Amino acid sequence: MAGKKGDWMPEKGIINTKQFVWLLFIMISAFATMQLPGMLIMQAGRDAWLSILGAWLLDVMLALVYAYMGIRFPGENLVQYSITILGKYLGRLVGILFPLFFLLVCTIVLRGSAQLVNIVFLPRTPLNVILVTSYLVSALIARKGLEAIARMTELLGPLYLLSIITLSFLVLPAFHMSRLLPQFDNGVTPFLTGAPLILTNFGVCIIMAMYIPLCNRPENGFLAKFSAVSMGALVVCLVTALSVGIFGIEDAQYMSSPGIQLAKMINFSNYIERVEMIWLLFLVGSTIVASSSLIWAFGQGIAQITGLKTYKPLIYPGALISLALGILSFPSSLQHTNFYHYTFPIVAAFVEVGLELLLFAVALILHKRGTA
Amino acid sequence: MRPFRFGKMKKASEPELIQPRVAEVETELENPKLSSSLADNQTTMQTIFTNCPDFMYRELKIGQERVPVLLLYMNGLTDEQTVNGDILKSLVNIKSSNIIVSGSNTIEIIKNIFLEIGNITEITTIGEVEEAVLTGSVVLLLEGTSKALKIGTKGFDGRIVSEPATEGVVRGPREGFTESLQKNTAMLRRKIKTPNLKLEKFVLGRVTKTEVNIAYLDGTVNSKVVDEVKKRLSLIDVDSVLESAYIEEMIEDEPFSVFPQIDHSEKPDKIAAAIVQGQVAIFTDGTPFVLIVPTMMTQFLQSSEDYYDRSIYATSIRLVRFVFLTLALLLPALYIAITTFHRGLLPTSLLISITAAREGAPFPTVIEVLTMEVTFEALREAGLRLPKPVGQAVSIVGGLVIGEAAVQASMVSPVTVIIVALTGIASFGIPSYSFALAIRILRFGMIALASTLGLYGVLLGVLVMSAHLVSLRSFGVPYMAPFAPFNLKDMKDSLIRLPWWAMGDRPRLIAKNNNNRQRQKFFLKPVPPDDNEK
Amino acid sequence: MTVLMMFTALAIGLAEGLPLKKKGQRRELVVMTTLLAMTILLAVGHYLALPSPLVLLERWLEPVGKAIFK
Amino acid sequence: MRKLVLIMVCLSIALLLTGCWDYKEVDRLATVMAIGVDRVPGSEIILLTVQIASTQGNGSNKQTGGQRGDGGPAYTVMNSEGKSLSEAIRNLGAQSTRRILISHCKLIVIGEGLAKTGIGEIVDDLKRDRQFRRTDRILTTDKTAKEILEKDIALEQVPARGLDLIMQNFETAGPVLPVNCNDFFVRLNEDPHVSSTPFAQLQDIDKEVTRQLEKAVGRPLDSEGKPKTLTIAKTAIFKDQRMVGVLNEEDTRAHRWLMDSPKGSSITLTYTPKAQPNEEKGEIQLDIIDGKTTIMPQISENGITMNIDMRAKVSLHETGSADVNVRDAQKIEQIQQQAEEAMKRQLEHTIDTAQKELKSDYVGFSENLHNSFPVDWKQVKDQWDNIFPTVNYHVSCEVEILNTSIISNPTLRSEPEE
Repeated sequence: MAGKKGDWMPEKGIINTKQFVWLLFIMISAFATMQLPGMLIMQAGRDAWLSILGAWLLDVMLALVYAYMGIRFPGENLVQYSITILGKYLGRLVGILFPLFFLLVCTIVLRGSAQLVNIVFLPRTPLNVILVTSYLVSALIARKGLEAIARMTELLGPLYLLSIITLSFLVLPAFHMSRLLPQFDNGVTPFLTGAPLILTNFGVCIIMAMYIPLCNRPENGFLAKFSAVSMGALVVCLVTALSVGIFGIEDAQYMSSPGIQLAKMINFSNYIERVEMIWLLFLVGSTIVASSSLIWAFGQGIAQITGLKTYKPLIYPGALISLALGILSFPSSLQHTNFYHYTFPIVAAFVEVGLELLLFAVALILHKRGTA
Repeated sequence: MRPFRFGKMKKASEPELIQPRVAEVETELENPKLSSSLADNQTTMQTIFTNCPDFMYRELKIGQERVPVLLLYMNGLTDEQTVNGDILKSLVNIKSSNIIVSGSNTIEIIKNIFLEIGNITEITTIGEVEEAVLTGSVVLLLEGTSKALKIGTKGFDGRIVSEPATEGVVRGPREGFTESLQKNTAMLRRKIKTPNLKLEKFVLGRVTKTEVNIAYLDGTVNSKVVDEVKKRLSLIDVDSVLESAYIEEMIEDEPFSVFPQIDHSEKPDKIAAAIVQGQVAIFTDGTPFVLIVPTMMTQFLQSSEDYYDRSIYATSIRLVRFVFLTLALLLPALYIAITTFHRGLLPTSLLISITAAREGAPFPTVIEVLTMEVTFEALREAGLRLPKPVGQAVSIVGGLVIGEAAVQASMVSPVTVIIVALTGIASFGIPSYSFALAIRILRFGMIALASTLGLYGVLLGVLVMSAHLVSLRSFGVPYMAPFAPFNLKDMKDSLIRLPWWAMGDRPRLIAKNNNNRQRQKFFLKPVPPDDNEK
Repeated sequence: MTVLMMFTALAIGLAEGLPLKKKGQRRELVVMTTLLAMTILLAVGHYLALPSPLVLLERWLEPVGKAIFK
Repeated sequence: MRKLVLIMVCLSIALLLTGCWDYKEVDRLATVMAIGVDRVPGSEIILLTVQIASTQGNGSNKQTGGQRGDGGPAYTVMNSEGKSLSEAIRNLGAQSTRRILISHCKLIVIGEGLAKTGIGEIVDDLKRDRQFRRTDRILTTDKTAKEILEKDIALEQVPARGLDLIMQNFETAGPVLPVNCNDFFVRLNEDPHVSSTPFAQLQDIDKEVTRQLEKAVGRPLDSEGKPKTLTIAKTAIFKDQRMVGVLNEEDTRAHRWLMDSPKGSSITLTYTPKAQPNEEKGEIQLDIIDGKTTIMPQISENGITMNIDMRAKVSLHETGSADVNVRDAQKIEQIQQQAEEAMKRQLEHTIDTAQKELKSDYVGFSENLHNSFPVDWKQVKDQWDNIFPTVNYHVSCEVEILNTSIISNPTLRSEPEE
């Protein structure tokens, strides 16, 4: 019965464009709706939702680079083409930064969601139990491969989008336009500094470069990314604008998760109320699936750098490292928030923009191209 | 022994390593040829069938040369009338005919000229003779030749065609398959009248020699699936196959999954519909249950009656079934999670009544729910196995004792009884019994998760379950299709059922390239007569 | 925590490593063991009150971040 | 496969060993329906009153249904004290056999003492605690919160629910602007730092009515021990975390017109026909079906002017003894005009109170100024408290009678008007 699956599941073309979109959407929105709106409001005040639009524009431009590189090096993901471009040793050195970055993002995402669950859901349960179970489930999903992850996102993505839209409708009665006004109260500085902050979060979808070679139509990479980022931006925009319009900037900026607070505000004709748990379930589900694809990307990247045949044995060790980092690095939620706010954007900007543009420039100068 | 299926670990390029069992090779090794001496053959057969009083042999001499002929058959498996009336009479008639029966072509002459029977094949080995006798044929042995004739006289009084007990319908055909394979395939043939309906025969089980037929519609079916089915069937090497479940467990993709990956039915109309849309049916002799591959999860939530009711009603009942599914899986878990972890989700007045109802309850909610669930499962099992009249008594006693007395004695809170009863009803709402079994088992897992981590635990459980579901495949078709991978065209017959005139395509994943059901380019949508045409 | 983490690493090592060894995929085994060793290193480092890599990263980059973001 | 089994075993062992931390049976919980906060005068101690829904005699033993068997109250009131709200809640644990569950609380009552000395610290507690919700309604009282929460409310088993229902009704119609925690906090945070809550009072309405009746019939009526009635008809104004004053019924109505919309409110006016300006013809009541208030700031050399424009579409609800022929277009015009004047007077009075008496901008001037002139606002922002009393305003009202309820003219006709 050998090769039974092999007959049906070729390694290439295992995800289609639709799944590509949902993979990226879950990635962006799960990461960016959790804690980000609060930070963003702190940074950009009432202009927060506008700076998301700015970041969206920047990110779409960045996506052009990634999509182009995907086409220029057909069948290769960003780890592989950094080796192709920069050579065996330097290329590996640069290439390993990408999987490590994915692991870092995974650490931040899951730690964030576990904290949220701990605070809102299960205050007496130790945080570590929640973290361990989240990691276990996302590693289980990651072990099943990208195909399974893609299908999960295909189920969860629309539900998540729908949940946010429903949420927005339900809290609309509490929304006051006047709290969102006036725009550009403090000039354009908040807008300009807010945009990079959110760009670094949207930028996590550089993971698209890991998906492109596995997509059945790699040339649609840009289109997929464009629609995913647009939907993601819409979602984050909704959450941010509603938070400001409901809580005012003074309160909203210090909320650890404005989305949850929004869900707590739901009181629809005094009947549908106290349903934030349900929304949180969607959010946490999305983060777990998103982090499973991050762990997958880590395993895949490391396997390619070290030249392994399969990435699967690396999934659990990878999740364990991430878990160890998550537990050991942050003594409290405050440290996590600070790291996320001040340190992460710098790292992210370096990896997402700096490294990729470097690769892009070197590829152009040295006229490197993919062979396949 | 069948190779243990960790095969998926191996590379795709190695399938040749395991050779499908080729029937001829083995028979030659094990089965000696028939001897040309009738006496030798007779002794051999007698040794084989020692202590088999139902094994009959009848010697007679035919033709003018008085050539000795031996008829072998099993009493009771053959149609007595055919043996006595047709075969014996024809053989005796040889005497009066003027064709000389002698020499090497005797057997040909008997076969071609004298026997008034349709189904005759020539066989040459002892094994074949043995099999033929055991499957109810009459074997004719002739002196001086090493060939024998297998005369199909299968006559076995089986159950008559009756309404299937497991799949009742209000509207739709009421016939169900029986235990006889011939009858079953005949019922199928009656529905699909095209030579494209192919039936291929396998004999499985060293001891039981069960006949297994696969049926598919050539030109519609995905030939890869047929090849895969044949390959997997040919790898089966066990002593017995007594029910289709034996086969099911040996050819499914993920042996340790709780979910059934192969659907089965005892309704000819359902099997015919499956074959027409490009699936392969596996008939097993001795059981009315016919397997359908490949299977997607939605099939377990569909009943054949969905296609006979009006599409709007069918769609809404399917939606209700999805709700049932969720309830059957999650309701007790949600009850525990919400009342013991997240009271906030309850409306205030409901919370107060639940609190009041639990006042003074001796056991924790989890224990209460678990006990009640187990009791309920036991009641159901008892009701199922006991003779029908007693079964009803059991359910009455169970309902009275558990539902009423336990609450009266304040051993169980009434809300728990309501929840368990609702769950039970919901699990009856799932049309497929085997799928409901999977849900019943998972329900307990969900209860455990809910009682440790609340809704978060339930979420984890659902995530793991759906990760498992989306990675399942049944003969190459994703189990969760058309939801994941999403396919809009196939959605027409999943959560919803479009009217027949709108179902122009067969499911893409099953019928691959041969998916055009209607030959017209236009829809068959009925249009009221146009007034302007007059 | 440290002990628990080492135990988990060991368990994963056994569960994933044994089949790899059986199949003779040595390279995979080495990489996997390295990753697990890194976890154990992290755990031991934490036990000895050494800062984790993320904390080091934070010490480096936080001033930069604070200069840019509020 | 073996791996999966291994992991599952690990997981189940882990789960079994650790147990369930947050698991709590529902009958081990005390569901708080409302909380009240008071302050011991002159000290930091906070007195907490919680109203807990009681389930005794409410449950499965009740076979008959409907009426509660033993007649015990459906709620229990508990008190505790502490230096802060959260400490007081913790201290409740010392006397409660059940864990306190606040997430169903819908109402927070603030006693007058606390409101006047400052509510800053309890606001932080309310925002931080995960169980409180920003949709909880907030209420101030002239008595102590304890008295309010111990008060039965007619027709409701649990008084907190009754109070909540009253506030819910205000949401669609009524003179008082209902305020939930979120609005309250946000207004306190945002620039003029002025917010408002409904104001509850315990009044001896019954005693008063009985006294009047006794006077009328000339004999004593049986009126012993009728309890006081709880009414919510006024508005408390908070500025910088302190209650600075209470608006009376009329101002409360105008306050709602300005901050929310006139919709659902009503106008009562004393109708005087044009022909006989000195002769009052009685009360007319108009229900406002639809309406809108806009405040447009205008900046000129002589300072800031607020143009308040109010439009209301009304239904003639009661003409009382005012014998008006409402089918006469002229009469309708007159009524409209007088209603406009009445509204205008009301609004002006309220704004005057805000500017002169309470010196707090609860009429939404700064908000509109900020939105329309963000640049100019920045200049006046810091001295707004000084500027606000001097801001000019101009009120214009427009009333349009849409219908006259289900009859047109009054059917009881007295002498003709003109």
